[in-house]
Amino acid sequence: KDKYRVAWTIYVGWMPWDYAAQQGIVKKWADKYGIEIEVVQVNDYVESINQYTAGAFDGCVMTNMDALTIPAAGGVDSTALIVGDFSNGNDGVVLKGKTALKDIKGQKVNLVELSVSHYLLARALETVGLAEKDIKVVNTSDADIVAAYATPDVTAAVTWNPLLSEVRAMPKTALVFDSSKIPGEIIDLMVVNTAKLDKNPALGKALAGAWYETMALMSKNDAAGKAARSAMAKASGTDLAGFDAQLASTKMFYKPADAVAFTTSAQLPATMQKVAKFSFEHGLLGEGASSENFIGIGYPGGKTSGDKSKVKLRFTDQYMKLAADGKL
Amino acid sequence: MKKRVINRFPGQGAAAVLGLLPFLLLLLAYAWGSQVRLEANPEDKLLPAMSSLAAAVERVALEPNRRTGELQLWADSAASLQRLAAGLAVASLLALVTGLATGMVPYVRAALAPFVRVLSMVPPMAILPILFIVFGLGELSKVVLIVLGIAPCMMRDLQQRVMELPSEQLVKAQTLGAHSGQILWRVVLPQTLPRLIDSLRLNLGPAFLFLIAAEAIAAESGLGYRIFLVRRYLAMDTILPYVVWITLLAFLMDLALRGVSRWAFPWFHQGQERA
Amino acid sequence: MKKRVINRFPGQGAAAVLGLLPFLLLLLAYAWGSQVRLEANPEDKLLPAMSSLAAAVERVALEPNRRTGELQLWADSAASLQRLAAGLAVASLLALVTGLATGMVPYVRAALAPFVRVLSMVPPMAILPILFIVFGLGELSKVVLIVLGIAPCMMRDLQQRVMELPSEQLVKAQTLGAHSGQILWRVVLPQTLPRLIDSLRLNLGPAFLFLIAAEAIAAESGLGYRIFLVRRYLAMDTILPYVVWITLLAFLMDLALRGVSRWAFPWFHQGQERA
Amino acid sequence: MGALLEVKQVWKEYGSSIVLEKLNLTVKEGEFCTIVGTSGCGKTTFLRMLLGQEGPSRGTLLLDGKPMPAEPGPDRGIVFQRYSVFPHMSVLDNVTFGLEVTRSRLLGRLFGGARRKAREEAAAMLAQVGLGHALERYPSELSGGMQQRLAIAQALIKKPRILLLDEPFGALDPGIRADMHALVLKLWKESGLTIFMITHDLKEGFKLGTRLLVFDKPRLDAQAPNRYGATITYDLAIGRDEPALLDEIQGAVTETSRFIHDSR
Amino acid sequence: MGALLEVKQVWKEYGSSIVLEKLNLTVKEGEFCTIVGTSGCGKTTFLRMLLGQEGPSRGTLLLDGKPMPAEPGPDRGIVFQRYSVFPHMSVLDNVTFGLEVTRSRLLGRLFGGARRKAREEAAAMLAQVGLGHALERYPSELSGGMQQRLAIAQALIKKPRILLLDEPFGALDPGIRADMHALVLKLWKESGLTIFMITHDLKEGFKLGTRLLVFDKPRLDAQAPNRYGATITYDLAIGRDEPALLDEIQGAVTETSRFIHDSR
Ligand SMILES: Nc1ncnc2c1ncn2[C@@H]1O[C@H](COP(=O)(O)OP(=O)(O)OP(=O)(O)O)[C@@H](O)[C@H]1O
Ligand SMILES: Nc1ncnc2c1ncn2[C@@H]1O[C@H](COP(=O)(O)OP(=O)(O)OP(=O)(O)O)[C@@H](O)[C@H]1O
Ligand SMILES: [Mg+2]
Ligand SMILES: [Mg+2]
Repeated sequence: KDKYRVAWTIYVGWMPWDYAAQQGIVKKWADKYGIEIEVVQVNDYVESINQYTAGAFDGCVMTNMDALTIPAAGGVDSTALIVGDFSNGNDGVVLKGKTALKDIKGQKVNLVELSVSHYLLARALETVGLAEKDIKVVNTSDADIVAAYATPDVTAAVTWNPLLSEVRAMPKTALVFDSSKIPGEIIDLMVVNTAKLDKNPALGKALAGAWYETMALMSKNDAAGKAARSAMAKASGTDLAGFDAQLASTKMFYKPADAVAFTTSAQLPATMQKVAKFSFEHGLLGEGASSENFIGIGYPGGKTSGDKSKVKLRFTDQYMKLAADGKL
Repeated sequence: MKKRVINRFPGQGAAAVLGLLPFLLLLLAYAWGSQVRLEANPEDKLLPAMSSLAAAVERVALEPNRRTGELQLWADSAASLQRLAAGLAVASLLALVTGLATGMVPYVRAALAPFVRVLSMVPPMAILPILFIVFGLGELSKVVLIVLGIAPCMMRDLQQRVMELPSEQLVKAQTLGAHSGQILWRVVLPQTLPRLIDSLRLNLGPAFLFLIAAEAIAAESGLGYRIFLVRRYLAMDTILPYVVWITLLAFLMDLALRGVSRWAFPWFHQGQERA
Repeated sequence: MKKRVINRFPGQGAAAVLGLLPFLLLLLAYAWGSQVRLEANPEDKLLPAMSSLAAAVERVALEPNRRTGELQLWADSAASLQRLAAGLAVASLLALVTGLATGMVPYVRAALAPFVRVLSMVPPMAILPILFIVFGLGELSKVVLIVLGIAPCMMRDLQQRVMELPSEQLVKAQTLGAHSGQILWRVVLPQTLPRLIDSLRLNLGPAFLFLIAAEAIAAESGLGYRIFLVRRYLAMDTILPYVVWITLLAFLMDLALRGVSRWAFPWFHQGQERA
Repeated sequence: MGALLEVKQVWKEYGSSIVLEKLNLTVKEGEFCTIVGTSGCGKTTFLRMLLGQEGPSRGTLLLDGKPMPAEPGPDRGIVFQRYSVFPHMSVLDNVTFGLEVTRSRLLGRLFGGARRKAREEAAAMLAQVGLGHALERYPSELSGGMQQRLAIAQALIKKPRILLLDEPFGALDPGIRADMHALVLKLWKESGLTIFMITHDLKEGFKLGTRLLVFDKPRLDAQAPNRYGATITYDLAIGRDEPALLDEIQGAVTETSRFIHDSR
Repeated sequence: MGALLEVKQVWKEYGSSIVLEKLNLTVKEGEFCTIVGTSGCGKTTFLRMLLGQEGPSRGTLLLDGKPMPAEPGPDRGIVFQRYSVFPHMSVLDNVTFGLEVTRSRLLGRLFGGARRKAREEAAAMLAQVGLGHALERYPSELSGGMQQRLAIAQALIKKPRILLLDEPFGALDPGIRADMHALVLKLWKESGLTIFMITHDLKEGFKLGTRLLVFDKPRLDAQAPNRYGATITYDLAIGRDEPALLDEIQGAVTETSRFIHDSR
């Protein structure tokens, strides 16, 4: 029996993994395909990806940008097995005492440097004709950004939910930009090791099966759906109302068909180009990277972007399609 | 007659009152600060009112968690204390073995002492990523962080303590015909144990620190895990009781270790009181 | 004739070779591990080859950063060392004042010693949010974290050291007509200074720890900042040299403090060597 | 001239253990009292009472007819067996210190001419005890005998009325000890000091003192060794050699000593 | 019967400082050698050479005609001034230890009947030194004199051929010391041991020894006090009281002592 370990961290779009594991949904699907899957919670997001990259996990939840800059740039051939959602307001830029994005000029901005927050900020600045040199970035750990924002020193911040909602609740705070303005660019994925997946596709099938069973369960507004969401809310440290509010700013792909459509759309390669450019400019592709095309990215149907001979991040619709077609 | 301040001693009662004073002042300062902030913003989470703290304590300590059915505070404490105990035990054992070897055997000392000295300067936090990768994210890596954090200092400390044993004793044991092993086992080891407890007491604080740091990064339960989990929401009503609880635990462990040492090694403490 | 191992001492040369051995072994183990991993995955970032490490060192130490134009390692070191120096200075001052007061004046001791003892058990990491709010996010809060992390232990330590001064000296000073202030200033303080340096040396490790923790949480530069930043893309080729560099810095600071103490307080060290 | 020191029916107890009981003594200015007695019988405790570090549990202690001050002061100098000098000061500074603290109440430090003058006085004092050649050394660079000379110089610079010596030569080797005896006798004769000196060595007591005080427990109770305290069992004016008496005292003291140490 | 110990032209140097020079000595089994000399003149160093802790820089040291072993061993027992006993063992265990380590080479611990027997032997030894009533106490609960008795019992249980004593009674008060003298003499007479005992007290040396060795520096150089080492300047068979000789030795030793300590 093959054994696999996948890691997850607390984030609205990933809470279903915890629920699926707690409720035995993952075990059910793993049993069906004759494998074992251990779902491990990691407190620190970056650490979970590092662990995955180093080989401690066979799968891990992460955003599209981190999938490119950490495992792919680290030479670990990775497959984006499930495209769970994209952020549709879940990440945002907030200002204290100001209400317009262009007022950010000259300020210190607290955010998790080199994360999707950083990317969001760069995209936001573009929209008002500013560049990163017009502001000063202060690296702030996600666990402390709420406390940091409560201090007078901090006047601007970029963060994600549930931290964003905490921050927005503070006095004199305005949300001046959020990810709903760049829909589909910040994507939350379940990424698995390509070699492991190729060796035993049962891993992909079991994970996809468990995921979409959970999706179906939680998307309903009946008692069972509410109970599921309440459990996820509790596990992420909030209540049902708070969790639903976070879901509202998340474009969940509850139906596998929607996810397939998104993954096969032309927007995805374009988004990934932007992400690669940002990553390269910030040195995230490693010191050996000569251009933003240094790493190849594969898409459904054999399309690629970047260096074709070095495809390390692969988007696939294969397993989501099986789910959509009810073949799991 | 007026005495110099260095010659004036408070009575027992006065000393007790004086000792409580700073704690009371802190409490008052907190209550005042909390009130000021809450008046300005009733939703303020930073300095919750005493009543909210009490409610939070009740919730975490007495009400079963809805999801897991556990009493959260006790489950967290149990998880953390297990890790801590494992870390302390391994560190003590390592320190004892290394301390005895480097303290007693000149060749081993020449080989290991410089390395241990450098090792004790390595900031363990900085190599956390490596630790997690080598030892995984399970209980092991947390224990290893604690061990890595405190063992080098304890090793150096114990080596020092072993070397401080009067050389007269070692000579004496040799003139009684003991070989190195017997000297280790019957003369040096028993005298090192109470010193090990001393060293352990000194390193309790750092051990808690590393425990919390490790739990902050990867854990599913534990005191540090909880603090970092709820820190995202600035839930000071949970954090503050946890901090007080951790402090209390550290304090009690320190007391307990001292008690154990006094009970198990009376000769050590008699000697100390004389000196 | 065969001697007991405890009686066999290595010569100077042998001792030096033995002392280097563990370092060499570590280096070899690293090189081997690195090679194994790189053969499996040439892009592996966890244990970069020696050559990559060298390249990274060159890059961070000698080439201006593309974005900021600074020499990264030196800029980071300068930022961190400033914070560290400020933290150590404040902690030393606090420890000196409190240690002298609690060590010498029984009433102050009764009032403060229990509080300091409890304070030294509080895990400072856990109360970071409060620190932020009170001291802001700037340099101050980082310095405060260092101070909060090491000052309570140093205070206890110095109190202990002051109380260990032979009471004969204090009596003698009184029979020479000195008042409390003069005894403090001329008898106790000068003898406490070398002990303060000792205490500072012991607390260098923890101070670096808190520095790194503070920089990991919110900073724009610094050694801890860099380590936690590049951890994002698992750039061990940067992290490892930084860790070695921090260790070296700590080591050098320790040596320097010892040197200063020997130079400024020869009487203290003569006494020690005798004892 | 009245009595310098009067001890009247003094008891000293620590909790339930009685250290000294029914102590009576009158000492005139200029006497040299040597105190002997077995270890633990309260000699140091008595000295601490003279210093003012301890008060009597019962009875009165008068200095010049007035109650003994409750603190050490510059009228009563002291030399301990060890730790009497300041290790962080040079020999000269150790002695100058006593002058500085009274001449500069605020800072405890003199400057300029005042400093020079104080240092000259101190150097003269040091020359008297034979340390004129070691002014700039630290105490840790001195032998035990030189350290004790320094401690004596340090005490004498304050011109105390009473000098208390607690086994000052206990740690010295016999040859050096004889030199120190000569020194102390010389200083005592020159200055007219009143000296109390504790010694373990009965012969030393006989040789130096004008008066020998023997502290001993007159009653021994094997069940409760601390039930009865020590008191002054012999109080002799000396000046002659009395070998028989010496033996008698030695015998009595030794017996107490054996008793105390075996019944611990 | 040949000589037990032969010291032939032994020098001991540490770096450039010469501690002992041209030492010659032959000691027969059963002698009681007392060693006196001023502080720092190498008495302890000589004892360390007899122990085997130090080798001579030049010359030879023969025990029973064979080179001195390079390590301490059970044929040469030792009692130091302090730290001679194991603080973590009861009085009885302190003495039993010596039997256990040879009878149980692996564990250093005896069990059952063997243990009972060893404890009985140890108890008998302790009774001989007058500690029969204190078997279960820890050393910290004993007075100084009792601790030294214990240290002696501990050494004697191994039936060493040579017993080395380094100022064993230096820290004891004079009454207790006299008792210890009686004890040592008794044990020596009963056992036929060879004893080397260092003392600071010349009288003690005269009283106890059959032979007195005086360590002294025959040449003094004020410019370089460590240029010349000490050697044995007097080697006397004793058994009579010789007050004039005692004074002569005392004088010579004191002079060296003054010289060394003032030129430091
Ligand atoms: N602060 C104290 N509290 C309780 N007991 C004390 C205290 N100080 C001294 N003692 C006891 O008083 C007794 C006398 O002690 P002291 O030091 O005066 O003896 P001593 O004659 O000077 O002995 P030694 O010759 O050993 O110096 C001892 O039994 C000691 O334990
Ligand atoms: N390991 C060593 N290295 C260098 N010098 C040493 C060493 N051991 C002893 N000495 C020196 O040798 C000299 C003799 O020392 P030793 O201890 O033998 O004297 P001692 O006669 O026993 O004196 P005391 O009466 O004070 O015990 C001293 O000057 C000492 O400093
Ligand atoms: Mg005394
Ligand atoms: Mg000696």
